[in-house]
Amino acid sequence: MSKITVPIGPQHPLLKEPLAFSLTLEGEHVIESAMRLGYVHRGIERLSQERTYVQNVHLFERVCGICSHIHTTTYCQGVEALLGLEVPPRGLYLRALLCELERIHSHLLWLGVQARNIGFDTIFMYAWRDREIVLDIMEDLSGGRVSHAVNIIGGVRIDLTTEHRDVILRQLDTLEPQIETLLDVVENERSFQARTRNIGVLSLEQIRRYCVVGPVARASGLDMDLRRDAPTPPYDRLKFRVPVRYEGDAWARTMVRMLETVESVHLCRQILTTLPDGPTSVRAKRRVPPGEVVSRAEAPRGEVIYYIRSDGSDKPARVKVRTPTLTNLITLPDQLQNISMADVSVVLSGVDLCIACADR
Amino acid sequence: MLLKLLIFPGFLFLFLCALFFDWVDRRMLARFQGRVGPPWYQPVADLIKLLAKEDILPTGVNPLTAAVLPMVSLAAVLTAGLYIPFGAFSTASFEGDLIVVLFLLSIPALAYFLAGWISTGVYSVLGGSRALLQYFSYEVPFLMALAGPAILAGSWSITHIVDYQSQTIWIALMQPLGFVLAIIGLIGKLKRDPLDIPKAKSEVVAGSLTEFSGRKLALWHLTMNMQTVVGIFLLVNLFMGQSSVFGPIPAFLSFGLKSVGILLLLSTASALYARLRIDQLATLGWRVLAPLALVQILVATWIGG
Amino acid sequence: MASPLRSLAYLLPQLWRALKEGPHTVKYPFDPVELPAGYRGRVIIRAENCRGCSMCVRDCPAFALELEREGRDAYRLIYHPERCAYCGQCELSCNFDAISLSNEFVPGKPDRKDLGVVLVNKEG
Amino acid sequence: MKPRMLSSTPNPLATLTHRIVQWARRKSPWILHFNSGGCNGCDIELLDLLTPRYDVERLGILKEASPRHADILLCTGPVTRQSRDRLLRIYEQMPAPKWVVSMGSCSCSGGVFQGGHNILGGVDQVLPVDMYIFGCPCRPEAIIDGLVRLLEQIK
Repeated sequence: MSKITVPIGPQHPLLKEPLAFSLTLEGEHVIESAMRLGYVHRGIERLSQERTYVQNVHLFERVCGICSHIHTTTYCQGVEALLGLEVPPRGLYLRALLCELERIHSHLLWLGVQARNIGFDTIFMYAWRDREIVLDIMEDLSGGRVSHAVNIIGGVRIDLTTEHRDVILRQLDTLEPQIETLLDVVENERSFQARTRNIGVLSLEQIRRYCVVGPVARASGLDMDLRRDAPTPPYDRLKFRVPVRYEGDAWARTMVRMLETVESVHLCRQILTTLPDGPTSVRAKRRVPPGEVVSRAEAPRGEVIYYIRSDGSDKPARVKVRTPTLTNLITLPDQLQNISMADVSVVLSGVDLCIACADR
Repeated sequence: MLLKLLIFPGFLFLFLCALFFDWVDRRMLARFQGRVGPPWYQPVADLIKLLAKEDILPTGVNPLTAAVLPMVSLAAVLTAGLYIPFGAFSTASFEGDLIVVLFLLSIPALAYFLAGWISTGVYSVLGGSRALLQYFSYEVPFLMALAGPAILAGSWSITHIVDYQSQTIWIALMQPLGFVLAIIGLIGKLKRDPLDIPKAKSEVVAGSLTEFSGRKLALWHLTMNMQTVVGIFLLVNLFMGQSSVFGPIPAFLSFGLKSVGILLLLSTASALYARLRIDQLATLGWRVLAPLALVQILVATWIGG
Repeated sequence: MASPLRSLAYLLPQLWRALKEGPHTVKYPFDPVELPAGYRGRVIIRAENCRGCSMCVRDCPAFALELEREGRDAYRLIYHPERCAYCGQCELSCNFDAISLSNEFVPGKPDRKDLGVVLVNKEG
Repeated sequence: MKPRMLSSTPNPLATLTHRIVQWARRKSPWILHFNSGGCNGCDIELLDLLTPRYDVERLGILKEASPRHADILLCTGPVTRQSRDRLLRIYEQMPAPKWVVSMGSCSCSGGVFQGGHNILGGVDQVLPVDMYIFGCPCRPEAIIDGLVRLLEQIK
């Protein structure tokens, strides 16, 4: 059979972002794949050296539009450590609340994209319909549906009243059964399973070799979660499970993400009910004393790392961002071997690609 | 006769039905998904807009073939539509017209494959070859399922099969298995969700039609919609025939209602399932549907004979 | 695992529910929209509070604010909605409660020319 | 060749056809989305338009996959050096009449990424833009508003 080369991307309905794949097919069978990144490279790390620490909060918010809050959280954490600032507990709790809301939003979004890629538009619509509740909560809290601009160096700039808290709790109550319905469908629906089971299998050994993080790693049996293993303040007082599955295929990744979503709803409830009183932020100096710091946090897609070096001015000397997508991308050539052309979409969306994160 | 051919139940009527069915389908799907859906004039607007758009052909494509293919398939579907009685109205009917209709209805699938094959784009070629593979998977069970009513009625004329049902009950009730198989086959034939493998957006962009634009795309869309109408009318005639107790006007109405009913069934199916992979469809077609259809035919022969 | 027959039409109850509940769609282009009070939209100013200290200009991450000084006290503060990141940093940086974000979005424009809005124009 | 004479009174049939066609164009805009380097924020808000809350199919808007089927090119994000050629190629593949909508601050001017070493600026550095939609990211309402404004221009 003759070989043909199929380009996927930079403009392809499968990808919301430009990423180019060149697949060599034999019939419907993928035998080789080559990846090309860099279409979304905006030079954020370079730009951040020319801007002040305050401006950089908003720059790093735009590393990725889906997990924008966790990027600023990690960045602010790092700068606060350099400054030696003690963020008030209420600020930390509110930060964590938005992190968890963002996780729900990101995972529901991902479920929708995955379902759309396998031609299951109904689940796409239902997942995104339920996601709107989270977006409403976030918009009421922060004033933005997708970019929240909540974090400032030294805390958060939002606060919430008791009435507002009760409203959010009620919204979460309507959200939870809907998420559980989706979880139930993912677990039992036959055509969904037919398309995702045994696709893109990654073994635990491969996971360790490629340093894969996040739900992809947890779906292959690697029990790690930064929120539990190296907890930053609010998380050390909260109780939650870390869902782990051992199949390592696209279906297990779906399950892990959906179970995490349910966990995140519980976390949001805990945060809201145990919210401490007090101020939400402290004033930060504009100039940061010289030093360097590594700041980590668990993003919806896995561990995100910020390395910040300061030379004493009001602009960072170097910021290095390592996003989870970049490490997870490396597994794609392995996963794309010996599969059908139709499964490429499942594999690509299975690792929850965020090219904007990877390219920066 | 010319009036019959052009207006009712001929071209114009089929055309209006195609637009109406397209709208009902999209609207129902939207409602299932908790959306509003398009307004009633949407298919008309889409069609006019596409007709008025620039018609680009990529280099390397034979312009004549590209222009002829959608016309041939549209003509085939229209001709097939002429032989299918609508309620009590039929334009032409003769012994063996069911076979002619089935033959004519398979032409669009082959034209679709050719349209992909002549295009220079990779996605078109992929979509075309997928269309051919899909054709081989659904066509055999579909034909065998449609043979059930013919064997039962002892005639290959659609009118006779309808008449046979007016004396007894719907064949769908006598052969429920055959009816389900025919519906699955029809979904495959129309390339609808969940068997829209040749034009799966996330895999092959738009299949064979990726490189077509403007008028040709409009013709292709029209062909697909007409095919939906003709296919549904065919199934209604074969499986849910008209009882002659009522006068001609209720026949007209009940036929329309039954057609819309089958359309809703198709919409539900597309909301209910994820798209199958092409190898899964082939497995389904040859390992499940074809044997079942065979059993169905054997039973029908045993009863009918 | 659900029973085989049920798993063939697993979503059917959900479809029925969606039909019963009806669409969840807003009527936006036909009905006006009401955005939440805290929504970060167009930048507005209370001109009487502005002192031209340029703190907002300094902190703006997208260079959407420009201060043109024409003398000791004469200055113009210009706002470019096409550059704005709608982050609200200017509101946060302002010490005089002058600049803030309204809760309406900027409507689309067919042309990029003349987009700059003069927020404050103080003479002498 | 002799130039065709233009009649002083327009042909009523031609006017009618023209009006019908323009009506169809207003009622059935199919969009093609291209992210030329954005952060995903606008992209998910655009995808949000298809979903139950904003369902733009009620306005006839469909998100198409192939440039050959689309009427409106919706660009999000600033134009990076690498995606510039691709953006041009996609625009050239679209059949006329076609419109370009630039969506989001980055796409209008470069936004927070202005001055980046890999950023060429807004989409209007590469393509003629017919409508600018502001926001970072744009609200779905703002996108609908912008698209409706664009469609109102088609007369």
